[in-house]
Amino acid sequence: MSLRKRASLPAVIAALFAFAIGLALTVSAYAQTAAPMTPEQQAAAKAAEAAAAEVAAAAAAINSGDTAWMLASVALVLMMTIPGLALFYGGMVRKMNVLSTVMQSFAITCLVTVLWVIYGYSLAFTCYGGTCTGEGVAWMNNWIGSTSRLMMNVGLNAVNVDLAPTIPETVYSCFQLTFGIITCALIVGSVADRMKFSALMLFIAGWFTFVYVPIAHWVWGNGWLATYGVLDFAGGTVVHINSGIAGLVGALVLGKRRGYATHGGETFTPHNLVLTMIGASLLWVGWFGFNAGSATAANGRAGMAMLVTQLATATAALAWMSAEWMVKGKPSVLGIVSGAVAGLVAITPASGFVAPGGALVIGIAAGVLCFWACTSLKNKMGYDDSLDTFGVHCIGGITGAILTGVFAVGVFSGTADTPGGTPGLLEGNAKQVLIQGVGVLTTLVWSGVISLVLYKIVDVIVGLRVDPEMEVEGLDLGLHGEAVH
Amino acid sequence: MSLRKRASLPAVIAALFAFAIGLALTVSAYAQTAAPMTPEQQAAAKAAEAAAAEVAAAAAAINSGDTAWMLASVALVLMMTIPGLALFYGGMVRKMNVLSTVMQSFAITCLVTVLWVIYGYSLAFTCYGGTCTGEGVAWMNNWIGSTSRLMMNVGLNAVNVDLAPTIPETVYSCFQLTFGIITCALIVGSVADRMKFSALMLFIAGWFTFVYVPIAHWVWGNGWLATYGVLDFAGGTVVHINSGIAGLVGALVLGKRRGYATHGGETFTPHNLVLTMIGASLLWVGWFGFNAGSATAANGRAGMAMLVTQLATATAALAWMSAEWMVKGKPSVLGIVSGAVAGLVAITPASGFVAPGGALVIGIAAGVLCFWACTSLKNKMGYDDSLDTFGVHCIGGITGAILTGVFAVGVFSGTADTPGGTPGLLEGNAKQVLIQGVGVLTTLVWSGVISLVLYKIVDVIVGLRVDPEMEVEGLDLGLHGEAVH
Amino acid sequence: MSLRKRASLPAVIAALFAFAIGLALTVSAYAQTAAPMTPEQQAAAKAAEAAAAEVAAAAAAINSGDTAWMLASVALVLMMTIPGLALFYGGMVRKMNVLSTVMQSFAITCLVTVLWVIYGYSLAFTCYGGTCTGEGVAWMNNWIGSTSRLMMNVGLNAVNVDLAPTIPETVYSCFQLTFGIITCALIVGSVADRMKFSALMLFIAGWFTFVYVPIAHWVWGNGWLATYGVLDFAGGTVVHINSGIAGLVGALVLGKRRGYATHGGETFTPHNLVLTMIGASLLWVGWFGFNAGSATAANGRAGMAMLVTQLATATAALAWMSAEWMVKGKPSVLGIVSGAVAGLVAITPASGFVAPGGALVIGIAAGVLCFWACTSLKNKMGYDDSLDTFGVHCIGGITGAILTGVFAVGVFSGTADTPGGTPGLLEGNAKQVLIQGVGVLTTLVWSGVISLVLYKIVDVIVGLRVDPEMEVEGLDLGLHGEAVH
Amino acid sequence: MKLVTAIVKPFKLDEVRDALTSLGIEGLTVSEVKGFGRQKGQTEIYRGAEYAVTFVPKVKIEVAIADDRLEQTIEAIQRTAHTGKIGDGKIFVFDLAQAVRIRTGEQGADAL
Amino acid sequence: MKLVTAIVKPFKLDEVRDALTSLGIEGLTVSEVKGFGRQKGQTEIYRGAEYAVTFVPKVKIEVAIADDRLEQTIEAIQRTAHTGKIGDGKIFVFDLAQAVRIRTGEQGADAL
Amino acid sequence: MKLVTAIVKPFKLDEVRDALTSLGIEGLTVSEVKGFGRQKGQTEIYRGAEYAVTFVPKVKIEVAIADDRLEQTIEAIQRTAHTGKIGDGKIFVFDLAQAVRIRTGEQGADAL
Ligand SMILES: Nc1ncnc2c1ncn2[C@@H]1O[C@H](COP(=O)(O)OP(=O)(O)O)[C@@H](O)[C@H]1O
Ligand SMILES: Nc1ncnc2c1ncn2[C@@H]1O[C@H](COP(=O)(O)OP(=O)(O)O)[C@@H](O)[C@H]1O
Ligand SMILES: Nc1ncnc2c1ncn2[C@@H]1O[C@H](COP(=O)(O)OP(=O)(O)O)[C@@H](O)[C@H]1O
Repeated sequence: MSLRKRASLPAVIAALFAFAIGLALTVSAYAQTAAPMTPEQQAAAKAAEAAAAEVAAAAAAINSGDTAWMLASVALVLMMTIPGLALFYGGMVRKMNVLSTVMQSFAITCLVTVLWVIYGYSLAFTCYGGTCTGEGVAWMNNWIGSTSRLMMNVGLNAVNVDLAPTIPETVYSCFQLTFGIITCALIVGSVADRMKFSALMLFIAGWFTFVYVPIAHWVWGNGWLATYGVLDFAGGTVVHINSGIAGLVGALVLGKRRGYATHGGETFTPHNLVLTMIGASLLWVGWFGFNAGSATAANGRAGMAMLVTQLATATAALAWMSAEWMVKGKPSVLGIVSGAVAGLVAITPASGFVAPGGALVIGIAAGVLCFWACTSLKNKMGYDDSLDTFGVHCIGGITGAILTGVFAVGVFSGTADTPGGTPGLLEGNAKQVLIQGVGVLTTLVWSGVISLVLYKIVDVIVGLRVDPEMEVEGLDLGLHGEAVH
Repeated sequence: MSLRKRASLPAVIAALFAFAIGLALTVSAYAQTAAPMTPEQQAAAKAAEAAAAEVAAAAAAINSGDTAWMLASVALVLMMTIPGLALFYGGMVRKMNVLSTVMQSFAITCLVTVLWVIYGYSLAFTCYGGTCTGEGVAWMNNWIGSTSRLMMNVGLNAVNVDLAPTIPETVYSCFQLTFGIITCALIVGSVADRMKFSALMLFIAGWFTFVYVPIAHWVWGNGWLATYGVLDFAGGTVVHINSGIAGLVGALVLGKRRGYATHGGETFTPHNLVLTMIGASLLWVGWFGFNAGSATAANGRAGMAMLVTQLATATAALAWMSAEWMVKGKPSVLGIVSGAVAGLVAITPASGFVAPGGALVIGIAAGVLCFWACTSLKNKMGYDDSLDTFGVHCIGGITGAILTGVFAVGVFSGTADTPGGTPGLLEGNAKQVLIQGVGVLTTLVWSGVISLVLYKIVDVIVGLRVDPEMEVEGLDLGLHGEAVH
Repeated sequence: MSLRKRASLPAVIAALFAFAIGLALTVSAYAQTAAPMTPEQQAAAKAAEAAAAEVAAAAAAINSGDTAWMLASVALVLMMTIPGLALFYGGMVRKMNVLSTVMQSFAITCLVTVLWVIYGYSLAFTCYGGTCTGEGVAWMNNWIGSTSRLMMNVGLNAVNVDLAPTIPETVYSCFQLTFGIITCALIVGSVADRMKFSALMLFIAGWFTFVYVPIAHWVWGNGWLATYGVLDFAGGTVVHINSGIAGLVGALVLGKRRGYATHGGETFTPHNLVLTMIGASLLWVGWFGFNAGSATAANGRAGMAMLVTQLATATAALAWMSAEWMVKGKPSVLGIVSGAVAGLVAITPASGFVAPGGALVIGIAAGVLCFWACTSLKNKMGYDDSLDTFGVHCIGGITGAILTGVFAVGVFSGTADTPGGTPGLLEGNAKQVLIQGVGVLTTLVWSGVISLVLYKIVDVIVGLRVDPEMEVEGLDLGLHGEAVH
Repeated sequence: MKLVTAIVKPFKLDEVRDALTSLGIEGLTVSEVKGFGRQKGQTEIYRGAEYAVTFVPKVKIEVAIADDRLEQTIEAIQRTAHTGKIGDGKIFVFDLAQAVRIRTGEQGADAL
Repeated sequence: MKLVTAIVKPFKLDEVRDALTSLGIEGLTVSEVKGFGRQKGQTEIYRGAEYAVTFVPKVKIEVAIADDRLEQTIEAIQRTAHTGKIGDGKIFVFDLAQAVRIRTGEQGADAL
Repeated sequence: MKLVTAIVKPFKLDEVRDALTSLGIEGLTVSEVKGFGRQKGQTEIYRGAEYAVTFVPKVKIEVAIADDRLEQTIEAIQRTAHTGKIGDGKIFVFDLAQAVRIRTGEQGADAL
């Protein structure tokens, strides 16, 4: 039994590796063999050939400036999770749980990376059937991408012609990978202090596959939500609402932390907010890669995304701080940094679409609403969202997604074909707010329901929660055999 | 009374937001209406039109490589303040004040961002009357810029044709914003451990408006110091002398920290120099964005700025360490990192103008002089510059500003029109040293005097200093209701 | 005596500075005088002239996108050492030694910078005689570069036409400098907790000069190992094997730490693995600059290098974690971050040469082999490699260097002239594995032997090891007069 | 007067304090200590090196009381600090020769 | 011999030590403790959750002395640790059965 | 019963504990303290400001024993904590009025 427990997860990982190596062999072998084809296959092959020609042309179009910015953006966004988010969360828990908390961010980074390269990118960011735009798009592409990029089987100069035509596809894949990583890592804020490490790993593997990959495809991979018109520049729905609701469901399924809110003692005070401040700062800095990087180019739109990000973040931080100062009597470090993160979250979907005026309103709304969610709503409802993933990311994400529909400046998203772009309510397009609402609801429902199922399955397999004794004596020693001295 | 205290500052912030939103509405409305014009207005309009045409042309000239580097530079320079400077300072105070210290950097980042977008950039980095060079420049532009960029009311592809013609104006604005942030945040090193948070916020709002914005315009916005010929590549005067003298005045006005230098106990030992080391390292890394970014392009001048920055920093660090080793018997972590920061400060004004040989001398001079200022001068004079903002930034800034006049290599600043650029003393242009001196003196006097006035005003409004009891029991709990456990 | 001790090292540094200034004067004077020449000199001059013309042409070829990425890469790689490596190591020692450990990384950064600018870059990255390719290459260039770049005496638009033709030479020099820094800084992991600071500084000065500079030239400066065909994209041999073996020799010469392995107490537990996690994360993030930056361009090869780096790192981290989980019963934070670093190390030589499939195998191999080296091999052999520089960097580096010869994809290194590039064993070029082995062995022997000699010399001059009492009471107070409170 | 010293598991601190408070005891002093005893600590493993953590975290509660409260104090501590598992800790009682309240100079039981 | 234990406000430590030193006392031992008493701690607020910090930081000073120094020692501590505000702390006195200086093996008052 | 308190150099802790264990003593309690005495601390220097560290780190070991073990306990501590250098520390012995094992309620020497 103890052996079984010991060996089970590592064995799964070993199997995963074996599978991936097999896949790599297959994929590269496949690239070299030519089996006889059925007529449909031939048609597909022709399409593929045409696509290949297009790729070759596009390869010539790799722009070194755009590539430089996107390479830097990958570094920035990875830094958001490790060490950024790890520290943001790690500083808020009790000292006996800090290592287990940072371990979660780090291990999720590793796990999602491997899954991403094997199948995540291909299913999310390519088009089913190979055609992304125009008549030829397959109906299935509404739901899921293709298998053409399994194991990231591409050449040096391949590009994703539809989504990022001026940078190498490897870079685009890495960039999108870092989004997948942080989305999964955000969830741990809700279940911190009590979830088993092995259970978390299993849950994340499932959640990544059945929630993140499809929703990313729907919104960003020319899937049905994209076609429907949902605007989400850098991930209000895909990243924040998505992880926030998954976190809330986790908090509800797991139940409260032992001793939470039953005592007035100092039991649940954050042990080191300096770590949290470092984390919030690195999130802020890295978020430039997140939002301005989502232009996938070093151009004016990236610049505007950066500017509104900076403004909304600062505004939300001051708004939360002011609200707290008025309501509680003191402005706090945890307050101002939480406000900054709330602002970052809310401006995320809006960043390529709104001007500074809109950013200012989004910032104020995010700061005040998330403050209310974390300090009032949570207590009224009585759930124990340990580090407020729901209160900051889901509420902030909804705020931003809806307000994007209000403040979108049409010309910012204009293209050569449609110079007017997609305007928002203030420019007379009231419908956009509803469209945004559909995006929000879809994400809430899909992520909420599938997450619930996954938690239950994992609970049956390995059990979700640590022993009561371990919870009291600390997860660092209990789960990982380590301690901060 | 207590309510008044509670509500006052947040209320001010709320008012600020309301004003900004109003401004945003006005600005965008204004852009769409056309009131009848007076003849002068018509002339101005014509000039504006011509400028607009120029802008359009320039927009086409946005260079993706330059933009990529400047986007990355914004991230690097923001990282200098949060978490860089926050940690550099936070590690040097006592444990009971660490959160209040990092809070100051974070809150200043937010406050300056909002003020910058509303009016800071426009007043500092555009030209009064709309014309920056040649005959048509308005006399008023010696003193202050225009209101044409209030609320950063620009399109995606606008550029600042005079100051950064190859990158989006949004990016240039963000870049310059990060300079404004760190300049304001540097000041807190002198007043740490005893200044009220509310007083600091008010002071910074005033100082940013009446000291930073004008001086930035004078030196970098084609103002009178620029015309006069002062060389300041990345901010020796605008950033370091400016904040350093404001800090010293603050230290003098506030008086010594309770217990400072009266006891031999370990009362004032830095609580965690690991944090200070992290901060100094991030300052160093981020400073590449600061200095090489000040080329506003990814070119040879940026490269040379990076090289001399690296060399001067390392040299100054070794110089301070060696001086300390000889004088005090041991090389210390605080010593070597202070030396590195001194070197970064001193090479800042020189970075686009000098060659490695000059950088080496600047590094040695900065290391030794700042060591002397922090360890001897301060004790002799008896002021309590808590974390040595004056000793490192003002003294280092003066060293660098003057030596720029000595070591400037003419061709480095050469343009197509004037290939010889501005040489320094070693190349026979002794006058440049005097010109540099004028820049230094102007900054010392303007910043010193206005700062004094502002401290006095703030003292009357909310009081500058915390209660004696709070000073003894720690600002973290007293001001912010938090503690590091 | 005490005075001698105090003054000796700072005096050496002062002398170094004096020498450098003299050199700077000479070099710039030399650039302006024209002494009569011997015939050989005239020939050389002609070659130089031709080279100069080529340089001028190349200068026009500076690509802003490539330059933007390389500027960013310099910042990323510097961040790997300070604060990255400083924290990675600092978190693993006992609290009483943390400042002395971070001091080592910081001081090495400064020392190597100065030596690099004075002579390191010139000797390593230029070609003896001025010609790098074709017939005219001097035989001596197999062994050492030229003195043409002493004190980095170049203009703004100079480029290194052979090694990095599209970016300013100043940027290339800074980039390579950051490699020299981290290589030297890695060594301290083996000798931590017991080596004198002064001894370390002297050793590093010698090691940089007699080990790092020549090996860098051999492999990357068109030296004999490059000609021989050794593939090392970003430093498997030059950086990791090189420092790893130097560390092991140091651990053996110094002997075990006082009390190591004789007691079962908690004496040697790492004091704060949160710092180590931050360090590992920054190493990971910065490593993108290291590996993708080694393409010296923002192109498809950089993109592929980034992708395989990310994949191998994640894989190795999971592999180490799984191995530990199976063998020891718990997955640990120190385990997973060590695995990540092992993966980064192993993919380093391979990063521009292999595809994702190869990266996956390299990751698994690195994770498992380094786990074995650090947990079994070390204990069996009985050396005290304090923080496992040998176990992670030397073993990981050998793994990567050899497997590069197995998995190299020819077309990735193809050029216009040789589109097939250099394939590896799997593509039928078994010989490459042997060539890689020669690179490995050469590095092991040269670095091992010279390091031994240098340790012995330094031991005679200042003594390698601190007093037993200081070792027990902590190096922070003893060597640096500081403590973390 | 007596000084009662209790060495208990850290997470029991709040409960013990509440119990003592409800007896009318108005002050106590707490410190973090490491205990060595029958209860074995966990093992920390770092890169294969295993360190048996022989010391486990405990808190020491010191409370000065008048003699007549001794029994109920001991009882209250034992009741609340008790889990029944090894490592629950000890209560030690000392005679207190003198007590002074610094603020007022009061002495003896008045000072408590 | 007596052992005098004083629980005082942290920022008073240097003053108390200086006063004791000037009495000719050559050694003492200090530890960081948390006090619970009439003095109420401040409130920490984290995202709306308020935690009344019932424990306030104090330092405990332990000094072993010969019997005849008891009075002046108590007096010195009380004088220097005194602020007049609630929370100034306590002095407790214990009988010391034996004292040994480890370095020399000296016993009794000589060991102090 | 007696309570023996030893203030020793931190790096001697493991040795002392082993010696006591081999006497058959099954428990003890340790805390980190700062000592002031004849041993002078080192000097910390920060940007030219020198702080003489008057307090040096020590550990305090508390062990409750039956009366008849007093001698051997003192001897064991003195033997193992001894280096002969200033600052080796002190042993203090107190009478223990009562001892209780919380888990079982055992009292007196049985509780140790
Ligand atoms: N003889 C002793 N002297 C001082 N402290 C002791 C002694 N024995 C035990 N302790 C303290 O009591 C704690 C609990 O003791 P332990 O033997 O683990 O369990 P239990 O109290 O259940 O017998 C120890 O961790 C230690 O701090
Ligand atoms: N009965 C007691 N036993 C042990 N320590 C006590 C006791 N009463 C008070 N203390 C300690 O003395 C400190 C000061 O006591 P407190 O009641 O706050 O103020 P005052 O000393 O002014 O009456 C407390 O924080 C606590 O550490
Ligand atoms: N009178 C005392 N009361 C309490 N503790 C003392 C006393 N004297 C010394 N100590 C403790 O013993 C330690 C060692 O004493 P010290 O005078 O430095 O050396 P030695 O024990 O060799 O005489 C001190 O650091 C202090 O913790």
